[in-house]
Amino acid sequence: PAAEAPTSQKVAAMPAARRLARELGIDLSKVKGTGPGGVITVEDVRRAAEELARQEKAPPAPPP
Amino acid sequence: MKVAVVGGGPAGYVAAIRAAQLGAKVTLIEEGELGGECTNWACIPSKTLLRAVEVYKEAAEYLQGLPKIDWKAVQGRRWAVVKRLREGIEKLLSMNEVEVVKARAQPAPGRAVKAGGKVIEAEALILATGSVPAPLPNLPFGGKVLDTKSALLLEEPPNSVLIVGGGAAGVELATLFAKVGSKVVLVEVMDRLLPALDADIGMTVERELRAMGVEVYTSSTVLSVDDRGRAVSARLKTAKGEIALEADYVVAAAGRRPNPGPFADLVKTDERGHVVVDGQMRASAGWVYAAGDVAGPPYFAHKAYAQAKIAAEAALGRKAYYEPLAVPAVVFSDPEVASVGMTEDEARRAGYDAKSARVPLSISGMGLITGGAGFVKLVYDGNSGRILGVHAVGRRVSEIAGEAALLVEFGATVEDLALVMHPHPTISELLVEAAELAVGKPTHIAKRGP
Amino acid sequence: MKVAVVGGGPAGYVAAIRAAQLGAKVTLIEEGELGGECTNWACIPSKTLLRAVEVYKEAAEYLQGLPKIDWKAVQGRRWAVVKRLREGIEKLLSMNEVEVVKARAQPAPGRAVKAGGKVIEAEALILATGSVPAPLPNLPFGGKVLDTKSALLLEEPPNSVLIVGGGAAGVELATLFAKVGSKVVLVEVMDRLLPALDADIGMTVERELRAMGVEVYTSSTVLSVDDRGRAVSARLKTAKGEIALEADYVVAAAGRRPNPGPFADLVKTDERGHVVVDGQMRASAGWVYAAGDVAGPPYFAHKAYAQAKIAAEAALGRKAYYEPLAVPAVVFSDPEVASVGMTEDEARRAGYDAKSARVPLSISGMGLITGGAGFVKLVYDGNSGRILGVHAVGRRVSEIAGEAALLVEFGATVEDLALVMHPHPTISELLVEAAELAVGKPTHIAKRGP
Ligand SMILES: Cc1cc2nc3c(=O)[nH]c(=O)nc-3n(C[C@H](O)[C@H](O)[C@H](O)COP(=O)(O)OP(=O)(O)OC[C@H]3O[C@@H](n4cnc5c(N)ncnc54)[C@H](O)[C@@H]3O)c2cc1C
Ligand SMILES: Cc1cc2nc3c(=O)[nH]c(=O)nc-3n(C[C@H](O)[C@H](O)[C@H](O)COP(=O)(O)OP(=O)(O)OC[C@H]3O[C@@H](n4cnc5c(N)ncnc54)[C@H](O)[C@@H]3O)c2cc1C
Repeated sequence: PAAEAPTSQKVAAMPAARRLARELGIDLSKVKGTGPGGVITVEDVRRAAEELARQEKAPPAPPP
Repeated sequence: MKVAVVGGGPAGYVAAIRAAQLGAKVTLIEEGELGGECTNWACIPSKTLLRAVEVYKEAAEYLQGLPKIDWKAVQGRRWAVVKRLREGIEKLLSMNEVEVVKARAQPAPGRAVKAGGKVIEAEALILATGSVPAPLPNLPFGGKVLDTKSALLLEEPPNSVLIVGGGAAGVELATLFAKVGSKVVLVEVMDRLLPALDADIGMTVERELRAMGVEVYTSSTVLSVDDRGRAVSARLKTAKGEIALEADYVVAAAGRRPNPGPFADLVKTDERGHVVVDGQMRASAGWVYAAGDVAGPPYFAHKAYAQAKIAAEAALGRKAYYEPLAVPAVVFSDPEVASVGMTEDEARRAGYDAKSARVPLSISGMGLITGGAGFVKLVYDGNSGRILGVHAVGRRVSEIAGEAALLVEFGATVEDLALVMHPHPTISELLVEAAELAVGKPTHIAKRGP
Repeated sequence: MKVAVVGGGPAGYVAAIRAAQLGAKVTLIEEGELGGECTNWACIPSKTLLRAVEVYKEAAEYLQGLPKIDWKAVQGRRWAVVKRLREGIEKLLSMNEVEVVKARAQPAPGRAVKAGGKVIEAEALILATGSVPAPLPNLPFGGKVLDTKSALLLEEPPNSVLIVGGGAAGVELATLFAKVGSKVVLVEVMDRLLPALDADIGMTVERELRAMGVEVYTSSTVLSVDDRGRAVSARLKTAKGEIALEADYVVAAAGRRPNPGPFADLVKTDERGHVVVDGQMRASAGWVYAAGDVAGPPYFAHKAYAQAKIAAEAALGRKAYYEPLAVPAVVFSDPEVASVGMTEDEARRAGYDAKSARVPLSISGMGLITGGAGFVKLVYDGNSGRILGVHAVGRRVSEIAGEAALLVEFGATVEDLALVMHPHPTISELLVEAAELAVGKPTHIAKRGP
C-alpha cells in the first residue's frame, strides 16, 4: 500500500529514509529509528520493507 | 521518452539535466539567456557586486585615505563571473545532450509546444518560466524608475536612490549602494524590514543599515513619484507624516509576479498567477509540470533547483515528492541573514512546546573579527529537543544556513548539536553555543536563571 | 566538591566553567593572560590580521591606486578584538563564581597545588597548561629569530621573511605577509605543505601561495641561519640543491611542544611530554585530568574545549567520554582549508569500501564570486553511502567545516546530503554537488563515465 499522504513531519527521519519510504510505500510512523536520537535511517526503512515482505509472504497463522 | 522544458533559469536548466540523466530526450526552450534571471541579472550579479563593496568598505578601515571605487572594474568582474557561469550551463546542457532552442515558446495543439517556427512534441512538459518584476501601483518602469535588474546594471553608483521594498532584494540593494557612498532611502510598507522572517532579524538589519547611513521608513508607502528627467521627486507617507524627497533614481524592489505567459491557458493558476501543482510538481494538465518561481513562493534559486529535480523525476515516473522541512532563506545584506525552518510562533502554532535559545555574535571570536553585530537563534521543541528552525543575522551566516537546513531535515536535537565539535574561530561555532544554551550548559554566555 | 584548574586558555577556562555549572567550587590558576595562547597570541590575533589583509588585497582590484596598508590600524583592531574576548572570559569566570589566581602553579603535597604563596586543596585537578613553541634545532628564539607570537606582534610587516614550517601556522603567516607585499619564503621538510591533511589540499594551497608570490620549498630544510643584527642570512637544503638567502626575519613555525611544566612529575607523560590520559581525560594520578594541547595532538582550540568539558564532567562523576568521530581542522590560508574525518586512504585502511567525490569550486556561483580556486571532496563508504570525511580548500570553507563534522558525526549518507536544500549562492552548496556526484546525479558537473 503506497503512502500517498505526505510523511508526518513529526516523525524524525533522515532525508534519504523519507525518500525511500515514499518509493517503497512504507509508513514511517511504524518504523523504529536507530540513528542518532532514534532518527529513522535509510537502513531502518530497508529493514522495515524486508520485514513487511516476509510477513506478506508467510502463510497466515493457522487458527488455534 | 521526450521531455520539453520551457525556461532556462535555475528551474529549467536543472530540470533538463536531471531528465536527461534519467534517459529522456530533452528539448529546452529559452527566449533570453541561459541561466535565467538568477545567473544573469539577479543572484549572481548582486552577490558579485556586494562582495566587491564589502571589501572596499572594510579595507577603508586600514587605509590612509581611500581612493574612489572603480565601478567599471567592479562591473567588469560581475560580467566575468556571469559569463563563466552561463557558459558552464551551456556546456552542461550540451554534455547531457539537451537540445536548446533559443526562442519564445507557446502551447501547440496536442502534447506539444511551438517555438521559433518549430513544433516540439513531448510526452511531458516542464514549465520553468520564472517571474517578472512587478511595477509599483501607478508607476511604470522606465526613465528614472528602475527594476532590480536595471539597478544592478548602473554604470555609476547613484548619488542618491529611493528603494521601495524592504524584502531581500531591497535590503541587498540598500547595502550595495550605501557602501559606495550613495544616499539611500529605503521604504517598506510593513512595520519592519524583511517582514517574512523572524522579527528580531528585521530589527537587527534595520539598525545596521541605519548605522551605515541608510534612511529607513517602515510602515510607509510611496504616495507619488515625479520623474523630472534628471532626477525624481517623491512623496512618502510615513509613520511620522508625509515627507518629500529627491533622488537620482527610484528602484521598485517590492515584488515580482509569476510569468506563465502563454501557458496560463494550458494549466490551472492561482489568484496570483502561479501554476497550481501537486506534491510531485504536476499541474492540472497531467502531462505538464512546473518548477521554480512560476510554481509559487518562496522565490529562491535553490527552491527552483529542488522542485526542478522532483518535476523531472516525476515526469519520468519516479516516486519523487517535493516535501522539504526547511527552505533556507538567505539575504546578503550587511549583516547577512539566514533563516531556516519554523520561527518560534510557527512552531507554537504547529503544536510544539516551542522554545528558543539565542546567542549574540559578539560572544565569539569570529563574530567579533568579522564585525560583531547579530545573533544565532535556535527554535526547538522543549519536549524532544528537536531543532525546528534556525534564524541568524551576522556577517557570513549565509554559510551556516546549509548546516541549519541539515539540522532541521535530519531531525537533530539540541543535545546532538551541542556535542559536535565545530572549528574555532568560526561563525558556525555559534550554533553549538546556542545548543549548549538550550541544554542549560552554555560556555561563552552567562547561564540563564533557573 | 572542589576543583582546581591550572591554565586559563581554551581548555582551562572552559573546564572551569563547566565544572562550576555542575556545582563544583572552582579555582583557576593562570600565570599569564586569561584566554591563553589562543585568544591572546595565536588563533584570534592571526585571524583578525588575516581578515584585514584579505579585504585590503581584494579591494585593490577595485581601486585606482592602492594606498599603503595602515598596519597600526590593523594591529589596533587586533588588540580591540582580543581585549573584548579576554574581558568576556574574565566576566564569564566571575559570573560562574570561579576564583581566579594569577600566579604560576605547581604541585603541592597531597591533593593540592601551590600558587602565589597559597596552597589550594582540591579533590580534582585539571591540567590545561597548553603548549609552547619548539625552537628549530640549533636555533634559539631571540633577535631576528621569531616564534609565531612575535611574528604576529611585528609593528611593521617585514620586507622579507623566511618561514620555517608548512603546517597551519606557517601557511597562515605566509598568507598574511604575502598579502601586504612582503617577500616570503616558506620551507617545509615534508614533500608537501599541510602534510597532515589530504594530499590534494596541500598541493592546492601551494599553487595558490606561489600565485601570490610566495617562494615555497618542500622536501627542504634549513641548514644554517646567521643572525646579522639587521637581517639574517640562511642556507637551505632543497630538492634542487643548496640555496642561500637573506631575510629580515626567520619565523620558526615548525612545531610546538606540550607544557606540563612542574606537573610532569605528578603524572605519566608520553615520550613527547604529553600527559597520558584515558577516554575520560583522566591522568595516571586518578584525581588529575588533562585537556587541550598538553593532553596531546591535534592542537586546536575546539579540541581543547571538547576535552575540557569531558574532563570537568568526568571529574564530577559524570559518565562522559571523549570519543569524537571527527575533529575538524581548519586553516585560514588563502584559499582556506577545512578537513574533517577520514581521508580516502584512512577509510580504506579502516576497512571501508572507500570512495570519493570531488567537485571544483569553479562550478559554483559563490565559488567564482569569492575567487574560484579549490574543491570540496567527500569521502564515503561505497556500500552504505555513509560519509566518512570531508576535505575542502577554498575561500570561506572554514564555515562549512561545522556542517562537515555534523555529517560525519551523524552517520549521514551521501543520499541524505544530496536531498537537503542549501541556499544559493553559497560555498555550502558544493557539499550537495559532491553528494549528487557520489549518487550519480550531479547537477553542475558533467556526469562521470559509466
Ligand atoms: C535582485 C534579485 C536577487 C536575487 N537573489 C537571489 C539569491 O541570492 N538567491 C536566490 O536563491 N534567489 C535569488 N533571487 C531569486 C531568483 O532569481 C529566482 O528565484 C530564480 O531566478 C527563479 O528561477 P526560475 O528558473 O524559476 O526563473 P527565472 O530565473 O526567472 O528563469 C525563467 C526563464 O524562463 C524564460 N522564459 C519565460 N517565459 C518563456 C517562454 N514563454 N519561452 C521561452 N523562455 C521563457 C525567461 O527568459 C527566463 O530566462 C533574486 C531575485 C532578484 C530579483
Ligand atoms: C599561530 C597559531 C595559530 C593558531 N590558530 C588556531 C586556530 O585558528 N584555531 C584553533 O583551533 N587553534 C589554533 N591554534 C592552536 C591553539 O592556540 C591551541 O590549540 C590552544 O591554545 C590550546 O589551548 P590550551 O588551553 O590547551 O593551551 P594554551 O592556550 O596554551 O593555554 C595554556 C595556559 O596555561 C598557562 N599555564 C601554563 N603552565 C602554567 C602553570 N604552571 N601555572 C599557571 N599557568 C600556567 C599559560 O600561561 C597559558 O595561558 C593556533 C596556534 C598557533 C601557534
